[in-house]
Amino acid sequence: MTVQTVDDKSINENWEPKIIAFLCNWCSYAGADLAGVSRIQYPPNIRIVRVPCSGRINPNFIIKSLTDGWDGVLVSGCHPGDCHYISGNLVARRRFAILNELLEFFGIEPGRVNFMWASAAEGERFANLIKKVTKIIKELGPNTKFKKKWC
Amino acid sequence: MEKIGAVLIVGAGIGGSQAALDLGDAGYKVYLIESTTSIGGVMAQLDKTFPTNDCAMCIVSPKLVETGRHQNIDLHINCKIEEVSGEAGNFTIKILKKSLHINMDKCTGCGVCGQKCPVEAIDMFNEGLAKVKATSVKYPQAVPLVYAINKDYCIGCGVCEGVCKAEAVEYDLEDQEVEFNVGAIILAPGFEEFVPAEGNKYGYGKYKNVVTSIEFERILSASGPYTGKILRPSDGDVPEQVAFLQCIGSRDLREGQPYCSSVCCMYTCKEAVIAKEHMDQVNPTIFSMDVRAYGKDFDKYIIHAQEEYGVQYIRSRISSITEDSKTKDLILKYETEDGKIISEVFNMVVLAVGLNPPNDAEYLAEKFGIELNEYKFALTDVFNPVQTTRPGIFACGAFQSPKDIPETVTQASAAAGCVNQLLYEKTGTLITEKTLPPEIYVAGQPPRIGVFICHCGINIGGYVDVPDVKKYASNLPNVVLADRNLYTCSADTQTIIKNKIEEFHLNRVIVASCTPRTHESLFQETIREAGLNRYLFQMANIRDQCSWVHMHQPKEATQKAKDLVRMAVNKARNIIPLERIKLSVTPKALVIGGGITGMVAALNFASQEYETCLVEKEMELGGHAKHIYTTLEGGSVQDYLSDLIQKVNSNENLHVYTQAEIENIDGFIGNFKTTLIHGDRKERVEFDHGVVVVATGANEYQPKEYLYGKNPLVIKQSDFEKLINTTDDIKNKKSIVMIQCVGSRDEERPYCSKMCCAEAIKNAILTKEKYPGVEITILFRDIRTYGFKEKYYRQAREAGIIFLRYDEKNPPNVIANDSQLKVEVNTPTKEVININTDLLVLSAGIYADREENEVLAMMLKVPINDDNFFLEAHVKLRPVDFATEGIFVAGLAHCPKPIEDSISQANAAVSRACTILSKDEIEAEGKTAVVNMARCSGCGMCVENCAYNAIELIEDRRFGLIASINQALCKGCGACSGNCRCAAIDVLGFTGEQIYAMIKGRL
Amino acid sequence: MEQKILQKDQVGKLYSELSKVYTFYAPIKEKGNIVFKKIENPKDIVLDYLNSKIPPKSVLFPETEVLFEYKLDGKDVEIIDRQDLDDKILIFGIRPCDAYSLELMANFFSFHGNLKDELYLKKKENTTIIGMGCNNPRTTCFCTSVDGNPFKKEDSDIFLTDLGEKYLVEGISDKGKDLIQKLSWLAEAKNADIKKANELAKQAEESITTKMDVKEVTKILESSFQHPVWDEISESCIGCGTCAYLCPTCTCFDVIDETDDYNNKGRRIRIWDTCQSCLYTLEASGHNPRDTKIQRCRNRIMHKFSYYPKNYDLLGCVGCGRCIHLCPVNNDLRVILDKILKVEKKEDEKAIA
Amino acid sequence: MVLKMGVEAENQNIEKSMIETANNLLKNKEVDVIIGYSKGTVPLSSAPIIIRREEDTDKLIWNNLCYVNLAKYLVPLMPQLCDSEGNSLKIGVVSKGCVGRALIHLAVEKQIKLDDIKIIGIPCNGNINRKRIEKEIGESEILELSIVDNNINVKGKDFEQSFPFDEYLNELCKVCKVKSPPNNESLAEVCVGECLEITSVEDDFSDLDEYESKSTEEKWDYIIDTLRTCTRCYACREACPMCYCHLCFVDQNKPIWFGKTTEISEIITFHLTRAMHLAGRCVACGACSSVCPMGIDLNLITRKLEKIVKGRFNFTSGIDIETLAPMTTFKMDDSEEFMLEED
Repeated sequence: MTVQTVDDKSINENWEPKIIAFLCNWCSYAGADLAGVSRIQYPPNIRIVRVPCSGRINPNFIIKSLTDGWDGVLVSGCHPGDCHYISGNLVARRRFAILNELLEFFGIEPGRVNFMWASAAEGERFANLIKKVTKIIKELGPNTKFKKKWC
Repeated sequence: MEKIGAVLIVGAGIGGSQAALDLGDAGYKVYLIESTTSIGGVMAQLDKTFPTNDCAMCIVSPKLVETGRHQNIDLHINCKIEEVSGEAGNFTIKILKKSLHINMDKCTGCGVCGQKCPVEAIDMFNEGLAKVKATSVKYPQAVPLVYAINKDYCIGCGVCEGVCKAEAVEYDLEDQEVEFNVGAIILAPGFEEFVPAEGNKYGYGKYKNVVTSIEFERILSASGPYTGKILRPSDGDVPEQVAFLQCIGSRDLREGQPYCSSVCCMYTCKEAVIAKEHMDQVNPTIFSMDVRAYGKDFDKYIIHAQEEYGVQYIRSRISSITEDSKTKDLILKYETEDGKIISEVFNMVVLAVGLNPPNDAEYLAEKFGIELNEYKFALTDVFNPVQTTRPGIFACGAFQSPKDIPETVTQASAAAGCVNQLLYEKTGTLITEKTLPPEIYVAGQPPRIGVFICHCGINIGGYVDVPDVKKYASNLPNVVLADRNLYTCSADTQTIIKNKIEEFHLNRVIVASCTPRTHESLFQETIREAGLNRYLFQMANIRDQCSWVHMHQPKEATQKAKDLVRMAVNKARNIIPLERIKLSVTPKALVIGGGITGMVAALNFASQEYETCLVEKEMELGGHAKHIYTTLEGGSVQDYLSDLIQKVNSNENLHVYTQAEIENIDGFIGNFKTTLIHGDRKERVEFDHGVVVVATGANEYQPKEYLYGKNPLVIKQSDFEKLINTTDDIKNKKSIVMIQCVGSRDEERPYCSKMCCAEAIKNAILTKEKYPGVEITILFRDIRTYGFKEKYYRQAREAGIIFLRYDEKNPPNVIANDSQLKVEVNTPTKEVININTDLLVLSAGIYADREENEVLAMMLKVPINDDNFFLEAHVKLRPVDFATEGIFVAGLAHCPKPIEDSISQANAAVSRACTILSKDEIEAEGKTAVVNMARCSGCGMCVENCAYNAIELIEDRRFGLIASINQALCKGCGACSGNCRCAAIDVLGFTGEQIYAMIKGRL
Repeated sequence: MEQKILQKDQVGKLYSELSKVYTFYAPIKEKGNIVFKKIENPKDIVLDYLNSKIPPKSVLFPETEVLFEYKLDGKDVEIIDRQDLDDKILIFGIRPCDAYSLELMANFFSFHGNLKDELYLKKKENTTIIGMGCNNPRTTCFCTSVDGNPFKKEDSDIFLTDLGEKYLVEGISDKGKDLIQKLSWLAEAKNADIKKANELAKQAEESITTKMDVKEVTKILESSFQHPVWDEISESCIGCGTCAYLCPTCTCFDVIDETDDYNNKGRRIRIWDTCQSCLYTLEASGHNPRDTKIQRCRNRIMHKFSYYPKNYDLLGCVGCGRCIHLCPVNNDLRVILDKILKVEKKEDEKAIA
Repeated sequence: MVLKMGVEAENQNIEKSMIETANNLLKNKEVDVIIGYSKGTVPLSSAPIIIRREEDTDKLIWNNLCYVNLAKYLVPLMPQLCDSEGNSLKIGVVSKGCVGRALIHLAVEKQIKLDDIKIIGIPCNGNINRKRIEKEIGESEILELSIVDNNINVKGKDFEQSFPFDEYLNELCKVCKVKSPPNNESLAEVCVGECLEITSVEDDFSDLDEYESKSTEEKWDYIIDTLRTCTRCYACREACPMCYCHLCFVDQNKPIWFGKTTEISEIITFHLTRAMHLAGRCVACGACSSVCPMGIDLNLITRKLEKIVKGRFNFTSGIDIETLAPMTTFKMDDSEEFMLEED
């Protein structure tokens, strides 16, 4: 016997997107911390999940986030060449490239899932990109396509 | 006199930190002394590093955090050396710890004091381009993260004391003297950047848009004053034309700076590239004399900068700079190589300032009783550049001579390697191991989670409704306790956490506070002391990633904090105790290659009583050095070599195998097994060992150009060196021409062989000394006498040796002419100069043998680069390590370099290896990848994805071909798992189930 | 026996009357496939069809079915049972073989009355079946070999025969007869109609040429569990499970719990499963008693032709032929049964020799 | 002028030389068994067969209805193809282009050892789009299919209809560039029969243009419409030579990433994730579509996968055994145009 998730909370007028962000521990998560230390304000819509490396991010994480009802997904790793694990982000980049194309091919709005690089020194960039992602997803509206329905 | 198993390291930049980590890991007690308030030195200030354009902060900060919390490293900041006495093996040190006016033990680094401080001070970390408060921390990621009050600016208003809820502000805290004993000392105080004097000809200080390179570095930095935008200081406009001037305070007798600062050519090129990368409108132009891109992959970087980024190089030293008073633009006047005088307008000028010895060099020299050289850098041994004039005291990094980060890191490890050699019997004697209670058995029990929510003074509590979050958390499944604390990281809260674990039988602990990057290990230690496995811990980052970034949205911030806590609880319900697997270590070393590098490494191992096996493919030891007689600085290589061979042959811990070929190397860190065949009779030997040092060297290029091999008057530089040192054949020569860069910096081998310039100048000077009548002409592309070698370049010119530059695209033409040769040189001034010569000497480069290196690389599963040299784990910070643990590289196998660099690398490799060999067993990281054998179908994708060679396919009796992970090599990055289709690989600590649980935490 | 006539253009009328009382299921064409769906528009109904792609078992035993829902309130759990089990269902236009399959499934789901799958049985009880004779059986049909017949009426409550422009309507069960009574507007059937219907039935039965001694197969199977013939039978199988998914008598399902943490609720559902999947028998220990394709292929045949007869004294196959013409590797059940029958002969030959 | 050989004649030629090659292989003991196709018992079918004796080789056929990718039988290796000790027999596999590609890629993924295999190359002239013909015929039983004059003639009890061969091929066969198994130096020992010397495949993927020019919403509608009849039977997966995982992601628990119900989002996540897993691995054989009992055509996804890996990594799966598959490696300068940048 097995367990999985569904939900059917309806969307109200003051809808705010919920965005899940998978950040690599060494660059992007540190960049997010730096944004905090520098008190750079950004929209409170993201929830960060720390992973060791962008290479750890299996497409399952991203697709599951959508079926689970997150309105947007953000994936961020070290810039190419900066990877703490030498090449984890480069391995991941191919994976993300394919997933990104397939998502669009399947009719998922571009921007529902976003990929970026942010270094440990880029607090400002991190915050700017969070603002951008939040804006993109707000414009897209709630994630209705992939969200599992309580049928 | 008893030796002491402790080491003093002065200076906690990247060099000092590296040496401290090496020695700390090798079991020595390390006193790391830093004069400023945090560690990291200049590297922490840099934006990117060449030649990989790595983000400096990304790569250095994990190292600094590690240094900061290393059990064997005793870090003292804001310190001054008072007294040094004793001798090698046993020194007594007295230091003065200057007061920060904030109690380090209490300060949590929350930063409220700095925010509330009403006084602004100049931000020295940002080179004065920004402001900080009088109560501040050096930079946001500083280690240790402790605030300090700058008394020069402080007005004593007492605001900080009032706002500090941790009661850490102790305004009257006094300086403190500390005394301790150490067995050895490493000096790594770094350098001081050259500051153009007042009234300098570049207008620095007078014209706003003339900045130094280090200031420009801060401008480039995303965390710098302009958040990475390229703006000029006068008006904040984007400068389109930016001039970079090389050799400011270098190679300049008039400035009293005769030596070359070694790093400016590369960092300038990097700054130009990054500037272009950050803002495309920027057009960088670099004014230089010679482009000294002598390091590994440096030339490629320069070419790339020119071709991909359009960086302009102009070979000229500018004669004057004036400012357009209206536009604040700068007018540069200079003479081109073909003699034209040009006046050009730039929007901004960056001065590539050189590296000076540290300001307190003389003070340090006096206190430590060491000698300085003529430029006031540490005077060191010709062959061992980390050995100062006083035994037991070593110098490394820019204090020894100007150098870049990898060379600094190499020397730091080399110094540590020499300390190892000196103090090896005392390793492990002064470090204390904590006694911990046995771990409580929690497997299979339902989770009992305790959540501790931090107010962090007002940092969290001021924006997030902590009581509400607490109430929320207490209702979450499996949470048996939710508590809130003023500072969860304070010492008294640690006691509270421990008590609560006992009282509530907690078996999972969550702290909702700041970032795990800085605080996870502290809390892990706490729960471990309470008997819980340290992995039964989770953090929710509700400060750095919540309260601080949503300061104006308390409602949303509270909601987000709840979400984050819920996600952490969800994950915590799925975490399990992890074990750090212990692997035994065979305390023996294998060194491949019997040149100087290999012998130095082997001898260092052997003198530490590690049984060592030295393998040489030739009949006799000596390698490349057999053909070198002296160094440019005058050291006798042949004497050094014969002494070294004698020591190697007489060391009883050292087994030398000549005419040897390695048949196979199996195993992994700590546990290698090698089979080799050696000698005339091809005997087979098997050898167990814990580490491998690859010192296989490289070969001298056999020229195909310039009639070499066809005309007896054309010889190689090494042949010439032999002639001049052992015969008087040169006596009758009237004219000698040397051609540089033969087989270097061309299409096939696009790298610089680094030593040829020095070799040519060395031999030319010697010839001139012996036979003053001989006319010597050196045809070059760039003269790369970096560092103090510049002196000999000057000396050569003064001795009348002629230097003529030729263009890469237009190489000299050599025509045989009876008993003479005619050399046609096309100079950059478009003149053609004909030289009739009796002898043509070709400075042949260094090349690596692809086939040989490939065989070894396959055996060791380590990479080689495009130029067939071995590729280290990280170009900047792990220059002698391979990504595969337990294997190291040194010497010419790594890239072309002079003897002293090879020796440094050999000692560095030994130091890195000693961090393994000094232990009976090594602990693998608990958070590693694991294979679910029943799921794995052995497709092998993970094997290719793994950067550490930690995965191999094995044939399992039950499951067939499956992946198998070597826990000792796995770093837990999860690249394997991210690609695994059937989720056969999972990463402990970040398992699919745990991440799934977090995804489900959406509210 | 009441016999009436339904004009083809009256199907809409029938629908609008019955759909007031019943949830009305009938075959429709969806993306080229005939499937039984709840009818919203009677025009969608397709009665001129060979047989449905997905068997009508999906009406009473859908691919995905909620067993119950639950709600969490603090530490309390409230179970919410299915509320729709008393709804009246009507399956219209079902073929005799498939109608029979619903009976077989009812047998299975009651397991001699010892264990009852209330979900299926209650729905079955509330279901009225309007069957329809099979004028043109496929060449792959073999119902006559497995206790069936293209005009087998007893599994329907009402039975239709396609007479070209109209349907002959016969009440079979009491439930069916009652219903026909209510449909007072139906015209009376004429003798000619009845005669034509009988002729059609005869023709149809004769057109089925595949005849197999399935009783013999059952007998042989008892002693040939380890016979090498299974190697041969399973040789070309790729284990796709199409045969089982589209089999009207396959009843296997997997149970899944879904939780909705967000709304503090959850549900238990069941989904179709197949013994052709290697996971079907995979145990938590990692042991798999039916690890190989040979075992799985054998299980399907054994289940239909040996275990089911043993447990219920009925064959587990209705002869619809779906597994034959839809098998992607053409692993023809007729050939399989033939091979099994030859096992005996070979054994006999051996014995004689 | 060269007259184009008719499909019938082609089929005869293919069959003849295939049987001859198979015969020789068995005769010379180069192989122990041969996997090929035999005549089916129902129209529009063929039945995979294992031939063990020379005299049985005449059972082998080629008839444009040979849909199954025979590589499937080797992963996992069927017990019928092993000797008494469980070791692989020497197997000859009748290989159209996509079977050859599958075998080669399976060797790249270490699932089979080519030492034990002979690829019996045949110049495939395409598979008939059975699903399309069935759909067009509708609710009448097809009793006979034959190919005459490049037309597919279909006969039933009371109808007869003809379809042009070229148009009624599987969509993937229409654009197939690798009709025979690829052959090169490293495969010389493995390939017999008719193979294709090929190092790279050029393809403009213009067949995808129409779909790709749709708006995202239109794509979503199309995908929903295509996949909504999926019953989650996984026949596509079972027929796929690359789906050899011991435990498919969709069958896993702890955690169950994706649901197994017929709810539309769960159907789509299954197909999306499966597509993700086949990127750089799919050999475009079309077996998944051919076996789908609901007649779902997955060829667009197949083509897209090929396009992605060709466009991004210049890779075509199953062409040679030396090149690393795209997901196993990376390049520093892989394109990353999809990465978000600051405004």
